[in-house]
Amino acid sequence: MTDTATPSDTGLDVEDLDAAAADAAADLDAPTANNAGDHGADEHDDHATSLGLSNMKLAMWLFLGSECLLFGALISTYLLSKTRFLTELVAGNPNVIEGLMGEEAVEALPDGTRGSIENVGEIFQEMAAEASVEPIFDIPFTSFSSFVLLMSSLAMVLAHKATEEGDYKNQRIWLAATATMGSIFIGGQIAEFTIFFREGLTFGGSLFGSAFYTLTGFHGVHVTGGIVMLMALLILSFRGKLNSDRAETVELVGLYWHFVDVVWVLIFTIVYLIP
Amino acid sequence: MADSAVSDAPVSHDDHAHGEHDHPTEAAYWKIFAILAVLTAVEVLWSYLGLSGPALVVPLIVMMLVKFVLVAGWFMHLKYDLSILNGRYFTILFAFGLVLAVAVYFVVFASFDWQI
Amino acid sequence: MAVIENNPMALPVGESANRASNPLGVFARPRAVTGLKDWLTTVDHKKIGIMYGSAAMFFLLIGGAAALALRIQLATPNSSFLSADAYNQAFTMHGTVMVFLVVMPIGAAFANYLLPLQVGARDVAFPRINAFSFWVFLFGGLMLNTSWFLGGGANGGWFNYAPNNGIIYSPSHGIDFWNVGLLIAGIGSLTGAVNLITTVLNMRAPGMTLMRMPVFVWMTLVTQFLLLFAIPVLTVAQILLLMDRNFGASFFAVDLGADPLLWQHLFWIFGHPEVYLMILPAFGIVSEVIPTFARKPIFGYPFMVFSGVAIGFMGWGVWAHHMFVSGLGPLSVSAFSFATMFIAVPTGVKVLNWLATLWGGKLTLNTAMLFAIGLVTQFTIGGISGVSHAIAPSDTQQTDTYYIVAHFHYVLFGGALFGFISGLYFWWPKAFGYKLNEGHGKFNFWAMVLGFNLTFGPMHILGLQGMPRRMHTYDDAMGFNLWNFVASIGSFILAIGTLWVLVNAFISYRAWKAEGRPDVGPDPWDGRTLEWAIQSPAPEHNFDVTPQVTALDDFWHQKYNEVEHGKLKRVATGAELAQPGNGEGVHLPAPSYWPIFLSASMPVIGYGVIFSLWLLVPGLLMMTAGLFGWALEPADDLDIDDHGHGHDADDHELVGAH
Amino acid sequence: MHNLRPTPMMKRSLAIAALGLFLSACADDKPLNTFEDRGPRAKQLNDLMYPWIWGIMALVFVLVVFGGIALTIKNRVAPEDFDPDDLPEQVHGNPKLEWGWTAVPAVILAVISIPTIITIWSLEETNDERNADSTTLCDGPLDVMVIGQQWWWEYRYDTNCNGFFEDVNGDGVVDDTDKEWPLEIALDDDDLVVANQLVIPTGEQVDLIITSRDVIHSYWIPRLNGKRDAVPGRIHTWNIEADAPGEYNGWCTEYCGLSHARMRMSAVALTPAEFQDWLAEQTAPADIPNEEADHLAWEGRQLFQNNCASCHVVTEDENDPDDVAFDYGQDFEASLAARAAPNLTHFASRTVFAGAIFSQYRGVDADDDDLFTKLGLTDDDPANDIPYTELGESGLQLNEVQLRRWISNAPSMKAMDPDNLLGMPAFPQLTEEDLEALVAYLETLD
Ligand code: HEA
Ligand code: HEA
Ligand code: HEC
Ligand code: CUA
Ligand SMILES: [Cu+2]
Repeated sequence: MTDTATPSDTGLDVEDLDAAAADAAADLDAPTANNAGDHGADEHDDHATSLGLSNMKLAMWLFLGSECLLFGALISTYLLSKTRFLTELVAGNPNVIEGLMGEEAVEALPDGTRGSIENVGEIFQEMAAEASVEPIFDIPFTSFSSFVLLMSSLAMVLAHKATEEGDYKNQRIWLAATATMGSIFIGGQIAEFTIFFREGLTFGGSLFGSAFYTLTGFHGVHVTGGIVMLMALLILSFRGKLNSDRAETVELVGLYWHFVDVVWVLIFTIVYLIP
Repeated sequence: MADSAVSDAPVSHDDHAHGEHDHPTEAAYWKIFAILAVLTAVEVLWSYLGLSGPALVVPLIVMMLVKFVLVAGWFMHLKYDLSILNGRYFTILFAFGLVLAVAVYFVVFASFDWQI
Repeated sequence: MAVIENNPMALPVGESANRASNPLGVFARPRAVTGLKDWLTTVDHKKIGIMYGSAAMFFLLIGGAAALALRIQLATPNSSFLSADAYNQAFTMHGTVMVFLVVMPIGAAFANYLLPLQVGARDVAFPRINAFSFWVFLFGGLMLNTSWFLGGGANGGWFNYAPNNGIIYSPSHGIDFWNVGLLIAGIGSLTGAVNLITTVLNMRAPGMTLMRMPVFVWMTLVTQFLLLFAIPVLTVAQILLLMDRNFGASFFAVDLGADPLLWQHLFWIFGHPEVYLMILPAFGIVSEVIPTFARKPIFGYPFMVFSGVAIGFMGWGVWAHHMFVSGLGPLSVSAFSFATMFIAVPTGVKVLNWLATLWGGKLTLNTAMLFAIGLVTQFTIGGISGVSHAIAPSDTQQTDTYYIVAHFHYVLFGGALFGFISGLYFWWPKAFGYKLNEGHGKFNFWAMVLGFNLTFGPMHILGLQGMPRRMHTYDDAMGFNLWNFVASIGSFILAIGTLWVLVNAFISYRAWKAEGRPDVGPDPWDGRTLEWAIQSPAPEHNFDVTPQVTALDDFWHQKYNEVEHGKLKRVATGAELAQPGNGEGVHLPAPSYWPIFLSASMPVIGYGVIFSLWLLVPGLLMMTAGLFGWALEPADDLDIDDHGHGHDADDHELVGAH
Repeated sequence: MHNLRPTPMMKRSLAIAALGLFLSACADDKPLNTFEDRGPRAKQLNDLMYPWIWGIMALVFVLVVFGGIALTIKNRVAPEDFDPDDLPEQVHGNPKLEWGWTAVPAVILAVISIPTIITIWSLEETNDERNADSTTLCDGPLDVMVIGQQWWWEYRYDTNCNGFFEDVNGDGVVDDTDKEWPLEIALDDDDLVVANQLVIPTGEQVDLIITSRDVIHSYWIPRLNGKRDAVPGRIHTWNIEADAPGEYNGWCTEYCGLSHARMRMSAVALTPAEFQDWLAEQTAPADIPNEEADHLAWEGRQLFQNNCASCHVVTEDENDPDDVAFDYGQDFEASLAARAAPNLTHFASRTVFAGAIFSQYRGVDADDDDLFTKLGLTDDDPANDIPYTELGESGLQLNEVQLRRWISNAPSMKAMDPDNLLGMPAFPQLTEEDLEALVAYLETLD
């Protein structure tokens, strides 16, 4: 490669990778990697673009920049909804309580009080005061799954490193480890959702429920997407198509994976640890 | 215009765009991970100390940010990619999104919660 | 798609004529057999640009028809042409269609067509994603408009405030269509933004430094950044609404303690950058047109660039000026009022630099130039009224009145659309190989200027006399009769003027064909930027040889040499310098079915969310199939591509047919 | 056919209406014109802009627009004179000049921002700060609670001096814990509640405490001040002040669904003395028509209680809590959208009804251009066969045709959606006689 590389070269090379950017589903990138053999080496291993950064990588960073605003908005919505929810709960807003505990809770009230806003408010205020003291979260459980997700980030960098070094055995081990840990995390989230739902935190019943499920659910969807990409990488690796030339593919999936992890770092503290 | 922030001539690098040379070693990765793990543990413990108000929140936020920086800086190689010297500083565009998000949503909060 | 096929503009596409002159096309790429298939599967940025433009024109007719219905209703007091509900749908859909399906895609059309040409690239960074962006936009837009037939359009206003957008207050499906359609279209904007930014930053020809990029490229770059960061905010707002309306969440349930201002903040954090991303491409266009026809360089190139960047930055700090009366505290209002006013500074720099470019120039007043000057003057009027809104206390009288309606039509129509039409006249020969008729162009311009000012000028008066917007009717006794009537008359003149763009395209095409399709030449306007250094219409592979750039307006400097200080002498014509268009061995990305296929799954999912979750099954299946098909298809390898065989022959046939 | 007993209050209302008509006539027939300020707040807004800021804007306009046109004309080259080799001087820019026109607008705007920000803060001043010595209500200046709903306005006056909110939980303070939907904090139902026509005293700032029961609306009386949104779940303060007695019109300016265009307001300013009289009359309970003396109205009252009282309140005895016919705390579902209907206790003392879009009284010769004719209710309308009630010397007549049509089929006069609990339903079952009786009853509610 030389410094006279022109966009016409890169235009092609990049198109190879084009698929990978589809909605950041870098898993798609993986199969295209098999084009590697289809062109002369001089064509694809040359990343001399205007900025000296590969198109794919630039695109991925841009996409992640945009994701910052997405998660930023979701986290803000969560914080706002939670604050609002707590204020109303403590104030004994009967609608909030009904949303949280179901209509039966209201029905179950002593006769004289039912239907009278004032009294319902009073009674529920006490219930609410109790309810808000006792957090629904199971911190040790979530800490464990957060830890697993953090660890998966380590596995991810190690997979990348192994790929760069052409150590395919370790590459596969670490990729598989990353995917497995991601799946454990998702499994934990599903379990958690089920428990919360049983305990009465419905999606629509309260601001808090809506915001909690939407924020963590969105994150979960991102993790799931990452797992799919990792599986695709694994398949490629077993087919022998994920050689050290394509380390960038692994790096891109890694960027995405770490980003999702970093978002969880924020969510864990903001949602779970800060009451 | 001085050369820096707004780029000049297209640069062409003979190191691969993701050169192998400037990334942390495997040991370093493990070290970072150890720190992350310890921080997570401290975070969780802290949340059990029964503190409230700033005493609870501020350390948690600080630890959260440290974790954020560690993952972004080392695992995502931002620490290396953000360096002006290697010509790959356009990953700063990500940082731009991040800063923008923080700033904008902070203002939203200010206008909500402090009723200003 | 029928739209595109029937559109007179879409027919005379570059390649055919070009290939006729280079019969073998030199680059034997897999080609679709029929014209239609070609358009559906193309990944060529130029064709995609043309499709964006055609789709926008189609939606302009829909949005315009809705606007005319509004004006008929308002022409007289207590009119009953439209019912209250029909009127509410009409203005909501008018605003939504115009903003999201007309102005934004026209910007994308110019960006797609021109960016690679102006930076000297072969195509955009990710051609298939480019096609995907377009189809997603188109399907989202079409889906939004099917609401007309499926129970009525959205009726919440284009910013659709909560809680009125909730299921309780707006039980019809209109708002679901608004929500889902725009979510889908937003995916296209986001992928488009990533793609185009990468293209500009990473695929410039050698020597094309950032500070040698044409102003249009700069403005589009800023635009795409605004999209990149603004779209996700709207996406979140819409997802919250989707969860509320379709899945029973309660983000905007006030009785549970929600704050309706959350929607306003999210919408306008998106919405204000949105208005700048509608105007900046137009600013870029006139910054190309004015120097070309004034025959002198743009005045103060660095200021033009940095003021554009400054607008992009500042655009993020002013969103709450749409909320001056929403009940923010006085501190917020003061801060946003202050910040908003200062956006006039970089914008003023642009306006004054354009005037300075006109100063001392030798102006060729053809249609493109007239529209460019039209932008400078008409936009300024809108900008000035903008500043009067920025003064928050006076905005408490102005907001939600026709004074605002006047403001944003002056900036949107008098700014963005005038700029776009200028660009259309300017780059038409590059895209299609012939110029648009000047006589009709002049009529086009004057009808529009007259109609435009007659329509929207009086709205300033109406607004200050107290006429609120979004009113399906008003009373005789309110004193609004006269100016409403004038505005309604004006809107019909304006509609004729606007339609004349299409009429002119048709007439000019007919005349060109009758004359035996004469070659307009690579450089009909004595242009300054790289796209004029190749044949017209632009060959499919853009450049035979990647250009080497040594200066701003490099092409111009090749044509003219400086003899003494400031004086230039022509040394060559554009035609002499232009690349012949016979590039050897150019390897181009192959067309693909997958972008359109994958995009087509989106509306299926969308309808599923609205009508029946069962539809999600085929939708998601389609999506998965699309993703895998896409991933497994090599981007540009002829031999593996199943429709890649024997296309040389088809190519010849295609050429023969023309 | 029955006779109205014009009360002093009614005469005054009519005088107001006449005055309103007169004022809007001399105001160039543009009742919402923002330039014609009729109070210090609105004047403040105009003074901020005129002459300096409007002047600067006009100047920029002239410079750029006419400058641009002049440059174009001066520098144009006719096609036949075009010479490709004759180029103008290639000026690339002039940094000094450009910095100049960056700085000058910046300075201008910085200067403009000073009065702007001062005005922003000044507009927030409460009436306690501005007319501290006023004793209009509860020994202080007047505050009025303004509640928007689809598509009419309710006004509350704190006549029992308890504040606007009730101490629901009985802990002695009204605070965030006294929550009740539809309002964030429960309303004090013992206050004076009126609908669709705001009445204020002249010469002092009245603070408006604005909120909404359903979607966002916006309160705007252009001649008295700018607007402020009525947002459900939030309480916003704003203020208005009128210099002279008269009727001032407004229009809801935040899109609020179907009949947004039919949601207007009417604010009547009275001299302080008249205002006190008005208050006294409004706080009195409604008269109950006498079965013998006013049989028609008495029948109307029966009909009203059977058909209308499920939504509308008429307070007949201020000590009887059951008078509050529709307690919107009772039924969340029903109250979800329509929630409440205008309080009709002193209906006939207002000059407007139904979101202030119809007048209750019509000038004898005003029928040529009022909404009445525009709605197609010509004098040939069979409904018109019922003669107008004579109203003594005022020269105004009860707008009986519209009132009757409203009661029998309100959605035909104002787009509403009663099926979805939006607005008032139609009553096809009411006969002509029923309608006559109902109107007669409503007229006694003065
Ligand atoms: C292309 C789109 C576009 C553009 C470019 C602008 C440009 C500006 N807009 Fe506009 N705006 C809209 C589209 C746009 N707007 C839309 C669609 C709405 C309504 C949305 C809705 O409610 O539906 C809106 C609404 C809107 C509001 C809210 C009004 C309300 O609802 O109450 C405000 C308030 O501040 C505002 C301000 C401005 C300002 C200060 C500018 C400035 O950028 C203008 C700057 C330009 C100039 C000032 C002219 C040139 C300058 C000079 C020659 C220098 C010298 C000038 C001076 C010293 C004054 N706009
Ligand atoms: C770029 C954006 C754009 C453009 C170009 C226009 C163009 C026009 N607009 Fe619009 N407008 C908006 C953006 C735009 N508008 C927005 C954002 C709103 C706010 C919406 C809201 O409040 O939510 C708005 C609101 C708005 C209103 C206020 C409605 C209200 O508040 O009650 C009015 C009223 O006159 C109006 C009129 C017009 C007219 C007459 C045109 C004319 O320029 C149109 C000219 C006509 C044509 C270009 C069409 C030619 C077509 C035909 C002749 C029909 C042929 C038909 C077929 C073949 C199907 N617009
Ligand atoms: C389901 C509730 C409901 C019932 C029952 C109902 N109304 Fe109404 N009414 C309303 C609402 C809501 C409005 C406000 C409509 C508007 O202006 O948008 C209203 C408005 C009015 C007004 C105008 C009030 C004003 O101050 O502007 C009158 C008069 C009126 N109704 C009379 C009646 C009579 C008489 C009946 C019985 C025959 C009746 N209403 C039954 C809901 C109801
Ligand atoms: Cu109420 Cu508009
Ligand atoms: Cu704005």
